[in-house]
Amino acid sequence: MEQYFEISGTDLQIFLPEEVDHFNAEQLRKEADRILQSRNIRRIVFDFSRTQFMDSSGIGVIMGRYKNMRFMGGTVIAVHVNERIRRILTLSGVYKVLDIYEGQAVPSNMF
Amino acid sequence: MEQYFEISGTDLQIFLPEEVDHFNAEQLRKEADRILQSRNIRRIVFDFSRTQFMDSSGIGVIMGRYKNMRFMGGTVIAVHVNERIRRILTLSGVYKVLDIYEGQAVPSNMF
Amino acid sequence: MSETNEMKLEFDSRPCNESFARVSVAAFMTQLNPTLEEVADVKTALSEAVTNAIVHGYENKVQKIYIECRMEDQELLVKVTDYGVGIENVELAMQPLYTTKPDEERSGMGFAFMEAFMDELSVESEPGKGTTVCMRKRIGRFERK
Amino acid sequence: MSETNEMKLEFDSRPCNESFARVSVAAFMTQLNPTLEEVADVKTALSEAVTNAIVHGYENKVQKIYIECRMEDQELLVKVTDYGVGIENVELAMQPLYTTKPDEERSGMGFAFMEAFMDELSVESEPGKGTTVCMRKRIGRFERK
Ligand SMILES: Nc1ncnc2c1ncn2[C@@H]1O[C@H](COP(=O)(O)OP(=O)(O)O)[C@@H](O)[C@H]1O
Ligand SMILES: Nc1ncnc2c1ncn2[C@@H]1O[C@H](COP(=O)(O)OP(=O)(O)O)[C@@H](O)[C@H]1O
Repeated sequence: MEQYFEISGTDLQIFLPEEVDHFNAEQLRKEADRILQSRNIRRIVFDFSRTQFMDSSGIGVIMGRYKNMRFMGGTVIAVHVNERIRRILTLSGVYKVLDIYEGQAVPSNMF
Repeated sequence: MEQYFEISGTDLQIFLPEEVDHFNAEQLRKEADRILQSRNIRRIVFDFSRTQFMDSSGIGVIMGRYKNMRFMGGTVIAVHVNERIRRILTLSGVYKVLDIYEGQAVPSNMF
Repeated sequence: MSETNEMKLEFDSRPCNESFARVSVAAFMTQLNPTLEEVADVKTALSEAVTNAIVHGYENKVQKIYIECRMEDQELLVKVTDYGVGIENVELAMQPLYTTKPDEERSGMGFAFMEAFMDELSVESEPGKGTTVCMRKRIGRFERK
Repeated sequence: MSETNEMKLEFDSRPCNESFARVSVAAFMTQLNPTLEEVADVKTALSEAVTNAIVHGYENKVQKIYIECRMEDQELLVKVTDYGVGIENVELAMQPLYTTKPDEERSGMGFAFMEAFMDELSVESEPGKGTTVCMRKRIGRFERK
């Protein structure tokens, strides 16, 4: 799982797997929370560049991290989001709480 | 199926599909025999460049065409054969009756 | 090539089988010559139903999940059955965002996704007996060459 | 991730389902982390058994084929059953190049391929009752990281 996570400064970048389903979601969530507990993270960047499939279990992971981050005053964004994933994010309503980018996001240190 | 067959001179080139199984084999065989009956073909070139999978039904197609061709005094060869397909051809013994090339074959008019 | 075609699949309710179930149903439906979008829709809906059987129906214990697929003309029927705990109030369960397992980070969007990505959804359930989700989708609505 | 895992598949004996059956079994076995070569081996052996059920067992009539897969540790078990005409003399049938349907361009290499690509093959058959082909293969013989 190591290769799914990258920390730079206070950013945690999560490179989501090809398929984000219930099976993968559980592993992602555990590992993400381990990092969030041990490091000072101010922003989570969900990177969908290699994701072909996501179901509502993925929504659960995103919402769960969003709740943690908001609690700590941080933010969550989604990058490299294709048509399909955008539709899933829109249907589920999570687009209301996180910014979605088709390409790269603006670096957090620009804010 | 049209796109699987190409006639140049007295050569019939058969571009085998991605998967050569019983289902595809039946279609291939019908179309090949239609061409062999209506055209003057002296050589069949089975082109495996896009073939990922073949089972013994494919062996049946090749042997069937070989028998027709030998009857008419023609030949049969196989080109763009990868490791996997070569193993199948070897196991089945058809390598004894047809030449196998990893790349392109020598043009028939050079003989 | 054929008017009707059927398959049934039975497998252990392990999370590692979710992907296998999706691939099998996707492979089965290719005979209808679907668009990539249609395949993705069916995979998503199926994934929701299978996950529900694992998480809610069998509460993560390993038992059997049953999938039935049928195509008739251009319509695909997908049924997912578990013999697990069942649902008390189906209408309530189908409300978007309703979930009985927020602690496991279920989003409550499973049934909403099944409805969004399929043409028809019906749920039969009896507490203590189990649940069957039945979904239909017309494939290839638009003529392709 | 789990010691044993099982699935059963039941489908119409139509040639268009051959590819679907291969994909399903291949997807199921990915959990053993097989090499591409091992997946190709199993797909080929399975394809032979399923084709035999269609062509010989049911003589091209549409009935049901049953596949059972089980993995235990690093071993994959694949069973293919039809309730078709059965085989009079199994030993003879298993001889390479032996076929009762040369007119349909069967090569007589089906059982030979199953033997070549799997570690173990056994065939149970009763004339008028049907045939079960049972195959085993150890997956991941060589350590991979
Ligand atoms: N197969 C099932 N067996 C028992 N209960 C179920 C089943 N499927 C769904 N439910 C119930 O319906 C609720 C809503 O399901 P769903 O919309 O898929 O959301 P989620 O799975 O995220 O909870 C579940 O929380 C559960 O209480
Ligand atoms: N499922 C089956 N039901 C009945 N007969 C079978 C079955 N499978 C194999 N056979 C018999 O065994 C013979 C040899 O099978 P095989 O080695 O697969 O070669 P092929 O399928 O090319 O004939 C077949 O020709 C057939 O007579």
